[in-house]
This record gives sequence, structure tokens and C-alpha cells, in this order.
Amino acid sequence: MALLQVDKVTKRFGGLVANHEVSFQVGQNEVVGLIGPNGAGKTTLFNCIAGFHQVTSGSVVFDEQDITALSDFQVARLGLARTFQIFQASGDLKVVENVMVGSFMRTSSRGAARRAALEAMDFLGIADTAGEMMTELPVAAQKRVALATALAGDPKLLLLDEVGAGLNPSEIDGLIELLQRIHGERGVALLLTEHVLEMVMKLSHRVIVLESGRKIAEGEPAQVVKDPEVVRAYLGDHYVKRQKENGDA
Amino acid sequence: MEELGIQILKSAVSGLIMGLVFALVALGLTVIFGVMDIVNFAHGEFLMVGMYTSLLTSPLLGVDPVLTLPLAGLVGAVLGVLCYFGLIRFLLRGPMIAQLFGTFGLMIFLRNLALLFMGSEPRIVHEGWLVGKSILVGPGVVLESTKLAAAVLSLFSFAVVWWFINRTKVGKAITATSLDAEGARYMGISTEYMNALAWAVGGASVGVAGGLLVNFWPVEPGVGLLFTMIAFATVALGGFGSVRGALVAGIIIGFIVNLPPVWDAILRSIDAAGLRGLEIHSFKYTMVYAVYFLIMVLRPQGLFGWKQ
Amino acid sequence: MRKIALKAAIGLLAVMLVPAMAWAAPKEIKIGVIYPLTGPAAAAGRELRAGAELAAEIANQVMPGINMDMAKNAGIKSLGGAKLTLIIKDHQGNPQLGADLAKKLILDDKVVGILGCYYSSVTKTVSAVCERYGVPMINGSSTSPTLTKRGFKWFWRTTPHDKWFTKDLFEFLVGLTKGRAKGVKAVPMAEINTLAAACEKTEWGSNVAIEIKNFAKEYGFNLASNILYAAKSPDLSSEVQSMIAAKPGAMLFASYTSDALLMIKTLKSMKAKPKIIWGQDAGFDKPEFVALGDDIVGILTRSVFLPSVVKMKPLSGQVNELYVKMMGHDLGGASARSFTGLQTWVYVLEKAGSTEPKAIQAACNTISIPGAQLVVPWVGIKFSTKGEEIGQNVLGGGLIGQYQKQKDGKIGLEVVYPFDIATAPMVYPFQGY
Amino acid sequence: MEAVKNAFDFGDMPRSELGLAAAALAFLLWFPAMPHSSFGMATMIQFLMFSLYGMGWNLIGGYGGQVDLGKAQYVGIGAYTTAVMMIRWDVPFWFSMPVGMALAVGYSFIIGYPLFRLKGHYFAIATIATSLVLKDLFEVWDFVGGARGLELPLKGDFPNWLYLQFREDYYYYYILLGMLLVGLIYMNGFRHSRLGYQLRAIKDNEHVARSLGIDVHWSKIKAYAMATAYVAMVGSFHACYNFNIEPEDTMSLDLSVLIAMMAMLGGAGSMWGPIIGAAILVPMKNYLGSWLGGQAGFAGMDLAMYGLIIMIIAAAQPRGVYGIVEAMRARRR
Repeated sequence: MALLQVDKVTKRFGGLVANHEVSFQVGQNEVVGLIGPNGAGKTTLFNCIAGFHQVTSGSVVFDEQDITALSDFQVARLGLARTFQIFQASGDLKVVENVMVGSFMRTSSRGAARRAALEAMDFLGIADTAGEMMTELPVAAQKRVALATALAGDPKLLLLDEVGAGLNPSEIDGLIELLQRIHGERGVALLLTEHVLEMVMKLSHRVIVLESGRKIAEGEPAQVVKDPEVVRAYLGDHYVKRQKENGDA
Repeated sequence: MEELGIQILKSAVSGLIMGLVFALVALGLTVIFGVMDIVNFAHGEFLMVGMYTSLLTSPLLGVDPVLTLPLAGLVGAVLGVLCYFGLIRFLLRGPMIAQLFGTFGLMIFLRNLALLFMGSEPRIVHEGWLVGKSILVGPGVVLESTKLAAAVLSLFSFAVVWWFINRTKVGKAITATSLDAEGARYMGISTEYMNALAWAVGGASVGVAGGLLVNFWPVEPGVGLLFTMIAFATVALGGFGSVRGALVAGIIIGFIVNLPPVWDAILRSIDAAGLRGLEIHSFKYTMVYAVYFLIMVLRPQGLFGWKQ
Repeated sequence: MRKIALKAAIGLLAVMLVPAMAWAAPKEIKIGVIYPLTGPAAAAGRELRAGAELAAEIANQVMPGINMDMAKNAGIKSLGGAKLTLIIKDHQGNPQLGADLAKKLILDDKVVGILGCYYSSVTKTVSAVCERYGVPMINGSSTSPTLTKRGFKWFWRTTPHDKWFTKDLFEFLVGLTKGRAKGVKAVPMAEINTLAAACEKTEWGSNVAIEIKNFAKEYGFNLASNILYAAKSPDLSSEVQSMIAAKPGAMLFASYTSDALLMIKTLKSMKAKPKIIWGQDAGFDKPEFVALGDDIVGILTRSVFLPSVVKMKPLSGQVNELYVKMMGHDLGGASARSFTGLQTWVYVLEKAGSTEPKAIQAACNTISIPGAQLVVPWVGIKFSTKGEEIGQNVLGGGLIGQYQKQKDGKIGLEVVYPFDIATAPMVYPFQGY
Repeated sequence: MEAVKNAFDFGDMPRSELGLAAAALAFLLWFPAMPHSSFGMATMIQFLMFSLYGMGWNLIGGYGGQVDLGKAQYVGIGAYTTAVMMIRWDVPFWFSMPVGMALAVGYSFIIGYPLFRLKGHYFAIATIATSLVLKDLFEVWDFVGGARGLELPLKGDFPNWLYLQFREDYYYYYILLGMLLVGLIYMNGFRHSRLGYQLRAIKDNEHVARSLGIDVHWSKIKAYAMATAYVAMVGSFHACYNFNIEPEDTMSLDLSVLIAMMAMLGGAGSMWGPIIGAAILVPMKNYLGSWLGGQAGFAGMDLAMYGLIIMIIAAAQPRGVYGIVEAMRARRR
């Protein structure tokens, strides 16, 4: 049984169709990439899975439980965590306290929450920033705090939305290594969207491609990038034609 | 039963008129909110400034109070721009709580400045084209000329603002700013200029409203609060930032506050002895707030609002 | 920056720690006076303050031109000519602040007693403080009936209260139907039998509303509409519509100034035509109201002092002359009552011959000041000591005045009730708008 | 047990702050023994009352970021419960105060549920609306005396601990100071509780908070109810201290605004903020106000200055006076 089962999910905003009958699965301990050009409906799909949007039709099953009608916080409690593109820095809380908010999902004890938070931070190599304020951290470290906060809630599946945005290549390498450790050592399944295709290709076992709200391809990373549909979706008809002319396809 | 019919007519007419007056007062508030998501708690004080402007300048210039309306509008606009550059610009950087806090400060400041210079006694305009005149429009339906003029001005102002926002280039720039300030900036629209313009327009509209209202209402430093609460309810009910919403909500509130005479007429016509003691005039504003609260709970973005 | 903050903090501390210094000047009697000098009633506060100050001035020196016992000697004779010192405080209309100021006066300034406070709500909290500390308080200008129903041992009130005033109104209405009003033939009862009242929804207004309701029943009037409206309301047209729809002979109001102005303007715009419009003082007795001019001719208001009283009471004229010199205008309801309140303090101290609270208490409970001594047209001052009301002056009385156009073209108040002291023929019916 | 430990754990506060707090506490404990004017004492009592009101406001407004402009309605519920129970059934203060708190909390749950469907300005204005509705109802409700208000009967023998009737103000002072200490320790516990952390996360970003499994709506309602308890407690005290209550002075918009102002001025979202705000504003109101208005004849000048100060602080440092102190400390480091 797959960990996450998305079945014919459709989401409409008024007349606008953001997702149309998208179906896919994420298995236990699997890393799946979700890619597509801007406006393909990746973030909307994430929001539907995480319960932030209610789907127009279709169903979402997580860990053998139908979560289609659940609210986002209920979904989160079941072990489906997510990170956001923008992680708003807190003015009031120290770094460790921010991470504790994540661990409070599993415990009501301050001591236990603190231990879990420090453990997650240690795992991600940011234990030394515990006493600082969020605003004082560089972007890369803030991303790690966001990851630590999500991990502190002990999730089974982590949805990562553009987690590499705003980072330089060496930072991205670090992030890739980190995500591999999260996946490998903690056994957390990952579902990620990313602009940085390189990262998706390196990490994912499987890639799903969205275009205009529809799934147009699914498969192993190496295969998917060769799919003419996908290339057209990403680079436009013109580019595909030229590639054909050049005989590169 | 005939009495009831007449009373319903009377209440409907005065409800409509009063509703337009409320909407007029609320117009500036909703324009400012629409552009920059800020609630100006000092809005009523702008009204007070407009009222004092007309009251003081009309004998000074030796003209009828109605003729000083452009001046009241000008003073309101200048005050709005001053407030924007002196205070609001800085508040926009902070969280919502700081904005509330800052405009509260402005409210207290302006009100007490007026108290310091004008004293606490209410003042009225004694002579003028509109003062003390009323028009008989139907069987027993009398309209106070100041209120009627304010209602006409209200419709006119709403039409102008609607035209300005939807049909002019600057207005479209304002709309763009309100939808997406950052995007507008990329398109070469100066948000700073747009914001200042919104404060000028908002200040001018409420200044003119004040200049007109002083022909009927007594003015004192605390007069703003009477109208501010109604203006807030109007704007929130209509949906913050919605010009059309403010007009509709103002009229709804106008009808609500004119319900009690209808209720009294119903009691008289059915002669319900058991209900005689039920006096609902004291609940006039309670009903406004209760209706506001109910509608907001059912529709949290207001009747015509798009932002939350 | 920090130094300034530090200095400010020290300064503040110093102010708060000012020791309770009471230098014992032998020939000085301190009376604490608490009035609303700022806030919405600031104008009334000025009058109240001036009234009390004038009374103190008269008591403290020999004033041969004035026919009053207290003008005959300087200071309190029985206390060796000790002079009165007023310590005046501003309660801003805030009951909590009033109570705090009362404590300050009692504990820090060591006043002998307190005079105040105009607003009934403030008088309530201040008198509760006085009661706790056993310090006498004389009230000259709060008209809530409940004040003297609490059985307080340290509280006396010279002015009549709203129950009396409302009773006066109904006595007046009945008298009107019997042809007792000066210059008016007997009015058929049917013409004024129906009443409509609008009172503001405050401590004062709702008390008046209850009195009107009770007396209407007692005197057999039909109170067709008894509205409590939100004070400082932006619109009164629905209230006025309901009142007009009740087709009343008399419209009765309890409103403060801005509401009173708006009410008259709304009545006018709706072309109301009642036979009588009566106001319960407050907003109906202010210069801004008088400035409405022709619109108020014929309107009645209750009061305890009207400038026209001067015509029949020489003493009032003498005091009024001094008051005009001081303030530039005539004595009014507020100033005359404040004057009388402090005057009562002088007579009580004279009788007590001591500043001991117990002695003052005894003097208050037994004092009797004849009406000839007073500026206000009362029978005198004598406080009830038993029964339902404790500490209420039983010899007071109210007036009903009517705004009339006088010979010089100005609008002024003439006494129309009590009927036997009417200063001018009454205008009846009200002209209508 | 951990909750108790958390409440007394001040370890996360800077040393300097704790030192100042200890000094302030020593001053407050000592104050009645020092030579002081009775007006100073009355001012101190008001300072303590507004500190507690402000702490209640801060719990939901500061930590939760929900700007509440209707706190006065809970002052009213507390005050009226105590007054009605004492007048009608002769119930002592110490019994009616918890009842008042319970009623206020119950009521806050009922209106909190719909209220927190609203956000931002809509929420702020809706709190004003509910507060005004309640005040309007009390003004015509005869059972609670309507607009005429209620007056508490004097029991006579002083000091009366049961009914909280004293002649000297220092009794009231120490009772309030006790309440303040309990309130502070409870607040410290709240800061360290799960709800406390979650509420601050909600203030930062509701979406993130929800993704961390926080039931945002319910958390706000719970915090609102706790905030209510503070305000209602002092409301009950107010009735006994003032002996007379009216809807106008216990439930007015002015009071709500004043409460919010003091907390915001001192620093919303910090533990000391409301106390700092009250310490600045209450003496200013009482001393500067009565001096400028009463003696100097410049009515309005004090409040105009006050408005100016508020504007400057709001523009310069949205986190209030405490924010200024914090910024200065950060710069020195």
C-alpha cells in the first residue's frame, strides 16, 4: 500500500481549472519529484494534498486514511509535513523555540519538545544557532530551521515546496545531501517541487510532470526528461522543432 | 393600517437619505483602505476638521457655508497628505497592530488639539441656505434640506469616485496598486504617489462631507466618534476597500436605524397591549452592530469585499 | 536620552511621594471642591467654579451691600474669623478620577469637607469615599434621586432632585388645565393629555424617564412614547418620527447640549407641532441652546435659578451684580446652585463652631437656613434626617422657565411656574415649526 | 508539575531585565510604607489595574497578534457579576470573583467562536461591535440597573476582608499587587506552555502554524478565554473598589481603547510591555492631565501630547517602549 495516494484530484477556482484529474502515488520511503513550468499547478496540488485547499473532486489517501475532507492541521497531525516557499521570520521566538513549535505537535511537555527540537537541529547541523533570533540567520540556515521544524513533528512524508529557491549552487549541494540524509536516516518519504531541475533529478526516484494542471508524464528522471511532451512543456514547441531539425532529439 | 403604510414610506425615505449620508462619511475610509489596507481610526476627526472649517471660514469670508465646501475639501485633502507623509508612510512598514496604534494616536491628537483651540462646547451654523429648511415630498414625508443635499452629494461623490477608479488612468493605477503594490511598482507606478493620492481623495471627500453636515449637525471636538463607529460598520459591512459595498452597506444601516418608528406604528395598528412596553429605540445602534456581526460571521470578507 | 528619562522618573517619583503635609494655618478652613473643569461639561464647570468662588469671597470679607448673614463678617465668626480656602479639583466627568481626587483632598489636603460634583455618577463615587472616611460632603447640583436614598450619614444635598422637578412638571400641566397659568385660559385636558418623552440613555436620563413614567401614571396622563435614546447619537430622526406619530400634546426631553441642539433641529425639520416642549435643564439651559434664537421661543425648561428671579428677589440681584462683574454674564442654574452649596457650608460651619466632623454632622442635621438668605427662590434649607430620603433638603423648589422674546429682542427665560411667582405671561400653545 | 516549573522558570530572560523587575517589585512592595500622597496611592492602584488589564490584552493581542478592541465588555461582566451577587444575594467578593471570571470565560467562548472567523481589521472592528452590543443591552436591562448602574452597599465595619471593603487604600493595593504577581507567574507559565508557543507561531504566519498541526481557530479561542479571565478578575475588583458601577464606565469603548493603547505603548508581545505602558500612561493621565487641564487651563493639551507620543512610537518602533529597550540592548551587543 502506497503512503500517499492521489486519485483524480481536480481543483477549480471559479472558472479556472488549476488541477485536472491528477493521479499519482508516493510509496513508503520514496522520493518523488513534481515538476512543471510556472503556473502548471504544482503549488495548488500541494495545497490540495496538505488540506489547505479543499479539492473540487477526487480523493487523497494518506497512510491508509482518507484525508480528502480534512483540514490542513489535521493532515499535519497524521504525519504529513510541509515547508513553505516563504518562511516568515519570527520577531518573538528564538530559533530553538521556533523548532519547538514543530515538536509540540507530538508532545505537550516543554522539556520533551525542547529535546526533540534540539535533536532535529543537531541532525541538520544547526544546533549552534539555537539561541539566536530567526532574523539574524542567513537564508540557507533559515531553510534548515524550516526543515528542522517540520522534522521535529516526526513526519512520515515531507512536502517540500521550492526548498532550493534563493540558494547558491554550493548551498544547493549541501541541501541535497541533507535531504538524502533525512530520507536515508530518518526514513521520511519526500515529495518535492523544484525549479532547480538538477536537484530533482539527483534526489528523486520518480518524477511527475504537470502542465496546465494535468499530469503529462511520470517515470524515472532520466526517462522523463527525454519525453518530447515534457520538453515541449518546458521549452515550448519552437524549441522542440529546432531540436528535431538539429537531430539532437 | 394606513398609518403603518405611511410610516413605512417615511422610514424608507429617511432611511435611504440617512444611509446615503453614512455612506458619504464612509467613502474616504474605504478608498484609503482599498489602496493600502490601512484603517484610519482618525477618520471621524477628519470629518470634524471639515465641519470646523466651514463653520469658521463662512463668517470670515462672508459667504454661505455651502460655498466653503471646496475649502473644506481642500483642508481635508491637505490634512490627508500631511498625515500620509508625516505618519502613515512610517506605519506601513510595521505590522497591522502598529498601524492601528498610530492612527489611534492621530485620532487622540487631532481631537484634543481641537479641544485645546475650540473648546468643548458644541457649535452650530445659524444662517445659511440649507439651515433650518425642509422640503415636503409626500404625505407627511418631510426631508431636511441639509440631509437631502448630503444625500445628493453622496451619490455624486460615489459616481465620481467610481468613474475615477474605473475610467481614468490614474484610477486604474490606484487599482493596480491596491491589488499588488509590488507588481505596480515594477510597472513604473509610484506607490508613494498613489498612496498620497488616496489620502488626498479620502481626506477631501470626508472634508466636504463635514462642511456640508455642519449645516445641520452641531460640531464639537468629539463629534468624530459619533460617525466613526457607523463609518467603520459601514465599511466593514460593505467589505473593506469596496466602494460599491460602502454605498450599499450605508443604505442598509440607514434602514436599520429607521426601523423603530415602523415598529411603533405596527404596535399601534395591531394594538398589541402585551408588546407595548417593548421600546426598541434604545436598540437602534445595537441592531446595527448585531447585524454587522451576523453578516460578518456569515461572510467574513464583507458583502462586496475581495480581500480578507 | 537615558539621563533625561532617569530625571523624569525621579521627578515623577518625587511628585508621588510628596508627603502628606498639612501645615496648620490656624485661621484657614479648607473645603475641597470637585467639578468637571475639563471634558464635555467644561462650560458648566466654569460656572460651577465661579459660583463657589463668589460665595467664598462673600463669606471671607465684609460686604455691606449684600443682605446675607455671611456677608456681614469676615470669615467664620464662631471659628474666630477663620477664612475659607477652596481647593478646586477637576474630575473630567470620570467617576474613578473623582474618587481618587476625593481621597487626595481628604488625606493629603486634610479638607474639612467636600462640595461637588455636578455629575451624579461622580457624586456617587465621591460620596462613597467620604462615607468611608467619615468626611462631610454637601452636594449642590446633582439631581439623581438615588443619591439621597442610600442612607449615607455624611452626605447632604441642597438642590431638589429630578423626582421633584418631574413632579413640578406634572403639577404645572395640571395647573394649566385649571387655568392657573399666568395669561393662559384653562386648557382642555384632551389637548395635553398625551405625552411623548425622549431621554438620553445614561444614569441621569434613565432616572428621569422612570420618574416621568411614574408621575404620568399618578397624574393620569397618557405617556404614549417613552424613548431612551443613545446619547451623542448621529441621527435622531427616527426618535422624532416616533414621537410625532404618537401625536402628543407635550414633548418632554432630558438631553445634554449637542443632543438638545440636534433634537430641536430635527423637530423643526419634521415640522413638529406639539402644544408644549419641556426640557429637563442640562442641554436646554446652555448658551449654545439659547443661540438657536427664534426656534426655541416658547420652549419650557426646568431650573432652580433664572436671571428673571432677580426681578423679585433683591438679594439675588445683589449677588448677580457681583457675578456679572466676575464672569461677564448672569448667574445661571449651575452657578446659583454651586453658590448655594458653598453658602450652606458657611452656615453649617458657623453653626458647628468647630471643624470636627461630628460637630459638622450634627450641624447639618439640625440646620435651618431661611429662604431670605438664599439667591435661589427656595423656602429655605433643611435636611431630612429620617424616612426614605436622608440628607435631602426638604425646603427646595424648582422653577419652570419659558424662552420668550424680550423687549430688547433678545431671547430670555421667564418664570412660568410656580404660578404665583410667574414673571411674565406664558406663551401657549407652542408656536410649532 | 511541569507547568508549575515552567511558570517559575525565568531563565530565558536577560539578567538585567530580571534585576530591574526585582527592583520594581521591591519598590511596589515597599511603596505603602514610604511617605506618599493618597493621590499617589490611587494612581498606583490604577497602575496595577491597568497592568493587569493590559496583560490580559497582551495575551491575545500581543502574543496572538489579534487586535482586540472590546476588552471592556469583560471588565463589565466581572464587575457586574460581583455587584449583582453582592447586592442580591450577599455573596462575598472571593466567591463572586471566580463566578465572574467563569461567566466571562463562558461568554468569550460563545462569541469567540464566530469572532475568530474574522481576521485583521475585521476582527478588531467586530470586537468593538460585540462590546457595544453588550453595553447597550446592559443599559436597558433592569436586572442590572440599566444605565443607572449599581451601587454596592457599604457593609460598615472596616476592614471587611470578605466583601473587600476597606477604608485605607493600601489594603486594595496589596490585594491587587497579589493579583499582579499571580498574573505574572501565570503569564510566565503561559509563555512556556504549548499554547504559548503555538500562539506566537500563529501570529507569525497562520499557514505555517497550520502546517505544524496547530488548530489555529481553537487555539485563538482558548487564548482569548484566558485573556478574558485576567480582565474579568480586575473587573470584579473594580466593582468593590469603586462601590459604584455603570455600563458607561465599565464597558465603554474608551476603556477598551485605553487598555489596548497601554499594552501597545509598552510593547505588545512582551511580558513587561503592558506594565511599562501602564507605568507611563497612568501617572501621565493623572498628573499631567489634571495639572494641564485643571490648573493651567490647557484642557486637551495633555491628551494631544499623549497622541503625539503614541504616533511617534508607532512610527518609530512598532514594538513599543519595550521594543526600544530591546533595540538599544541589541545595538550594544
